[in-house]
Amino acid sequence: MKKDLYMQFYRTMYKIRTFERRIEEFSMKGDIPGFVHLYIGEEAIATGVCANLTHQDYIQSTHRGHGHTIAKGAKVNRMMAELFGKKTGYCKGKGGSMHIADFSVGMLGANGIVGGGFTLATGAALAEKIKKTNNVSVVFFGDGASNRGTFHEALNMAAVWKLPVVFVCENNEWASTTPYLTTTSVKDISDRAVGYGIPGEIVDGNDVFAVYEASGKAIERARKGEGPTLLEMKTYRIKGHYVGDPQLYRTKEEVDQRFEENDPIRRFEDHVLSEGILSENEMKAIVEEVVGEVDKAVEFALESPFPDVEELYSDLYVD
Amino acid sequence: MKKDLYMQFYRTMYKIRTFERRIEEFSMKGDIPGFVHLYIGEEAIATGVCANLTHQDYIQSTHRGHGHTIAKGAKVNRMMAELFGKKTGYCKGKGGSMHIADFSVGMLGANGIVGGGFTLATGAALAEKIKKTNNVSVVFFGDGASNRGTFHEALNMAAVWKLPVVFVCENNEWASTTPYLTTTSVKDISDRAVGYGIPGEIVDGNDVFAVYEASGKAIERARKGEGPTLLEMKTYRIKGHYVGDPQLYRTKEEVDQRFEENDPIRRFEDHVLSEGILSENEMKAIVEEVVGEVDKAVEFALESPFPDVEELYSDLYVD
Amino acid sequence: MREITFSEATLEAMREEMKRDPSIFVMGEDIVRQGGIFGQFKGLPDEFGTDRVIDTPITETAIIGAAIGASLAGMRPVADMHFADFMGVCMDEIFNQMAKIRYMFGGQTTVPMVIRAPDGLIRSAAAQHSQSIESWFNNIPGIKVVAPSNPADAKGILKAALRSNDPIIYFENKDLFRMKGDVSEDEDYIVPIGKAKVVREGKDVTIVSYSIMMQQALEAADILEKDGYSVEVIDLITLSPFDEETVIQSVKKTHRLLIAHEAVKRGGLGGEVAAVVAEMAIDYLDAPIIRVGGKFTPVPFSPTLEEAYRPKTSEIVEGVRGMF
Amino acid sequence: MREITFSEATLEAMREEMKRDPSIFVMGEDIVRQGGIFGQFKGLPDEFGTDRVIDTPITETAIIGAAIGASLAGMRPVADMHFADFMGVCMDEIFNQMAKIRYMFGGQTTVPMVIRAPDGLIRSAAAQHSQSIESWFNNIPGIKVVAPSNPADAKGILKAALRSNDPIIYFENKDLFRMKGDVSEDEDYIVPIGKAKVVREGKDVTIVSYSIMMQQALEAADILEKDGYSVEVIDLITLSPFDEETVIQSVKKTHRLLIAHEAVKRGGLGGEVAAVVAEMAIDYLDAPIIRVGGKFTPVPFSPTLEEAYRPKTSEIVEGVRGMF
Ligand SMILES: Cc1ncc(C[n+]2csc(CCOP(=O)(O)OP(=O)(O)O)c2C)c(N)n1
Ligand SMILES: Cc1ncc(C[n+]2csc(CCOP(=O)(O)OP(=O)(O)O)c2C)c(N)n1
Ligand SMILES: [Mg+2]
Ligand SMILES: [Mg+2]
Repeated sequence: MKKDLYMQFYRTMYKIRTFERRIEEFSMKGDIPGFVHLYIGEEAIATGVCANLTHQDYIQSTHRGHGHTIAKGAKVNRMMAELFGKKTGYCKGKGGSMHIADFSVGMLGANGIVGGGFTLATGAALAEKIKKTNNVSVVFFGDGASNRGTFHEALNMAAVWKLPVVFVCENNEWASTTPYLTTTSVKDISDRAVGYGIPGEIVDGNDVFAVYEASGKAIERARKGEGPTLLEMKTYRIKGHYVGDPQLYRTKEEVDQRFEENDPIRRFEDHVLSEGILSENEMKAIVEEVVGEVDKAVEFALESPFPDVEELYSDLYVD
Repeated sequence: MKKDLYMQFYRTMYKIRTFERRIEEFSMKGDIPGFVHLYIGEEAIATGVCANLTHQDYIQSTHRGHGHTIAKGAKVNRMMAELFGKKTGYCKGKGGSMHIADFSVGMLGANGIVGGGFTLATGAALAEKIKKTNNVSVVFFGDGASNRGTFHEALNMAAVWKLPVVFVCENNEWASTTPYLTTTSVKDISDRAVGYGIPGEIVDGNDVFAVYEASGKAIERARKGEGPTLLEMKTYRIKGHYVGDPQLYRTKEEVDQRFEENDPIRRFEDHVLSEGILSENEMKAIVEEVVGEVDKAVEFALESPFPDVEELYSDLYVD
Repeated sequence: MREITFSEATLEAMREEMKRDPSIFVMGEDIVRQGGIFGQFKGLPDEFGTDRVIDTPITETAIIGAAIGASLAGMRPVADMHFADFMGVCMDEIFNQMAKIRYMFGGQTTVPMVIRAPDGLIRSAAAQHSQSIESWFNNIPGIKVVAPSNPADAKGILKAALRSNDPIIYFENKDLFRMKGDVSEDEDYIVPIGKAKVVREGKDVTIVSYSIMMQQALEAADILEKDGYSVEVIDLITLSPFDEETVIQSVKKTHRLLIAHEAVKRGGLGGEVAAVVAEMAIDYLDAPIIRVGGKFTPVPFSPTLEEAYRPKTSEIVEGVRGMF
Repeated sequence: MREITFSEATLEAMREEMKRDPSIFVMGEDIVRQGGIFGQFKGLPDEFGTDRVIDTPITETAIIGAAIGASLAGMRPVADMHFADFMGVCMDEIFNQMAKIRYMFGGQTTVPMVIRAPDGLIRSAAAQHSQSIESWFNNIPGIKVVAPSNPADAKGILKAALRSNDPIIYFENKDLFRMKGDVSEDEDYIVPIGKAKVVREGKDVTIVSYSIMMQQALEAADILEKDGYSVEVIDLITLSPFDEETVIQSVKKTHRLLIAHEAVKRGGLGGEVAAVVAEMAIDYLDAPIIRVGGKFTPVPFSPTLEEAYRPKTSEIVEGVRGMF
């Protein structure tokens, strides 16, 4: 049981990392159109949180959404095709990186609007409350997004109505080119929970076990009808804001050091090896499996056709 | 000195009360057009806060703005004329009750948009900071408004930039027909200060001395460049949400009892009498002066002409 | 058939559809204890409980955002805006989320929801409580916009909206709520979205209007009739995308067109109607296309100014007379 | 005169005006360390300090609200929107406060501020980062809207905006930022707000356009010239209220009108231009008024679809050919 879970952690984190590395490569070459924001270095968050969720639960994601999508159970081939703008992508090529989604697994979409997901996730939770299920809804958001008015409106609404929604802040210390403390009035964003009378907790966002546990508790609380929780996952943005960002606002040394000290995948590997939970071979097998899957996804994407021009007019209205 | 201040408190509170009673009367008769929201029972707040301000300081008000406007130093005759839609009103009849303003005394306007004033007041404070004056800006807002996203965005911005702005919540327990605890996730709205790393304080909003003192401290702090404060004035809405509100959502007994127990003007009178600060005669003189002023304002408003039709097209653009 | 008010007609539509379909719920400010500012939700809390009739905080952003989220989770939310003037608060949710979600996610989901937005002038409510902003949404693909002009249509098209799988904005004029009229009792009485109605046939000129301005349009038609002009009057009912065919057919017959709405004339919906006709049927036109609408100013408070702002029957009459 | 980019031209305007007038300051996201997404603020923090060049939180509502408040307190704020697509977030502040404050308070104050809003398609930025929403503001009295099409005008009209006492929305097309052109070095080089420019004279047809679509308009004019048509091209520059006189005079001469913009055709600004002409000069028209604009869908991501969405030179050419 525990071992299965650990293997799942590794598989998911490694799949995200591998996916993102390939995306970076293709995006730098100009093969992937549009803006691309990578999740490298933050894999433990999506992985740990989504391991507590079923496909009946919902997540709302951000512009940095590939990791959430993979962790929620989407297939990398249709994701890859979408990012390449192909007909076989999840959104038939209409969405791209900033609008990746797989509704069949409860992944309600990346969002190009920073802070756009708070109220949507709250609404999905409201629906489940009205329907009297015990499904929950989780919204991922950045430190930068935590300053938007939608944060406040959604947390207040969710708290008053005790909705089954968990607010997961990915505090990676940067909002685009801006260090978070220059635009955010509290060091610990979890402090803001006080303003809504709900629990707020700081979590080591690069420790998949800590993430799994803290979010598991919050999700359980939500399922039981006890209302929302605000979790702040402390992490760090390893890559530029978007692929191609010259990053003039920080040094390469700073980034390298933070990554070396705190790569969530390396930390996981060290831990499971030293505790003897997974063997080198077991991990190698996972790596091979995952790399193969992503390679196939690349092939699938490259071979897929672009959407037909008529596709422009479909999916606008139902009736 | 102290006596002057106390006389000013009484004059302002009584003027607001008298003004509002007359407005209620004319509004019920249908002589005053549009929506009218009365400040009766909340007079101590505007009075106590504005006693700390000069005409170089700014206030932003709400839909319930007559009291703030009077307390900031506007003339009741031009206010009255505005509420009647007359040419001689502050806004030439274009604004009415929900858009009463007197820029010459730093009263930057009532606002028909609940929560519309937070960011405007923050901007006025930003301007003063850039200009390196020590003027401050105060925004009044309701318990209902405290849930709007603009609250969050403004408090965060003001806190990060340490702007000279004071946020004054008038928690009158009702937002229109809704008891505040059914839509607000914290009992004490001042708790929300924690989320911005600024001081938050609960104040007895029906005690003009307490209001004066607490807001004085906050305003002083702002003037010194130490940043914003969130003050929560506990009060109670004595009248309907608007003139004509059938108030089916609460009993007359409840309201009467609250008013009897906690009328800010009666509390003031009892206090200054028992402390021997003002005599009955001194107070009577103030009452007469104020009632006379409001009577004259009514006359002025009634005698003033409506704006000419051509006035429709003026004041749209400057250039 | 019996006479009820516009407000009651919308209430009936809500009641019938909420009974039919448990996934419909309604939320907004001051609904539960007040029954809506215009009584348009009266009694719903008692009948359907406060799980399905919900008082919200004063947070239009969260109201619309939550409605969108709930619709993605299989519900059919109705979100009340209190006043259409407050739609600026949630404009991002309306145009970047609600309108685009189905399309940008490649048809993976639907967003069946209705925004109810009371609009228009009402005795001196002034600049922030009197607006008609329907034309903005005409430029936003992915939304449908309707605006009934009478109790019967109010019921029929609200029912259509509640059964639709597309996001719909339902503008209801504040002053129309108390209008009385015959309304069908048929529980399947539907006014189809996307179809305009020729409410009065004529040969000499076409007046296109909708919502409360239909009253002035019909009044003008009566006056003009006495002058000897035969006036055709079209009620658009659906404003976006509007029924181009019905308008064009009419203009091809009458050769003259006037469009009237309470919204500001400049940049109003009338421009789009005029442009479609100037593109599709210009050869049939025997006169300039005239638009009548609100003046190019915010809505002023004082009764004299508000009256000067308001588009009037006389402007329609003069406009038509000038065509001959 | 020397060749500089559109982005540099706006930077020059900012620099010159900020030197002239200490009440001008600029705020927005990612200005200080990045110099704006399109380099349009590069160097300003060094020159004017971070008191006057300010990085904000990601809070468009507070950015616009604070700009309004600062303008009431005597400053002249410039607020950068990052992408015009985010204007929905602060739409309430724009239309209920910024546009109305001077009017509804009876002229007691002015609201001198400029919103800079990069708009339009840029390589596959998709549904929420590609929009042109200028037509909404045409329906909102109290705002002026400008949209230059080249570096010279970009500088001249930004300077005019920075000196104006009215609130102005300055739409700058994202793809135009790298366009090069001759730009005046005169520190008082002003392009007046409210005036359109006839950038090419012709006799047979008028093409009205603005912003990036001016390139397609001029390209089409070249192609049509070879067919033997003499094409007049008007650059509106100011979109609201636009220069009706110049358009009408041109149509009276050419008798034919086509309007082209990148924004969605339906409900776009072209409708207003067409309607004004159909009201004021219909007797002069010898052909239908044709509009070319974005298709009625959200902007899709995939390059093939984005290209299908984009209004094209060939559509303008076909449109004009069809008039004869
Ligand atoms: C409403 C809105 N404003 C601005 C942007 C531009 N933008 C995109 S991502 C971003 C930074 C987001 O920072 P954060 O929320 O911390 O997320 P992170 O990128 O660090 O994951 C900004 C400013 C946007 N997409 N939406
Ligand atoms: C954005 C917005 N939403 C809704 C309204 C309608 N409205 C006007 S006043 C009010 C209640 C305000 O309550 P509160 O903020 O507590 O102020 P109070 O009236 O108690 O002084 C509401 C809902 C509005 N004017 N603006
Ligand atoms: Mg971040
Ligand atoms: Mg209140």
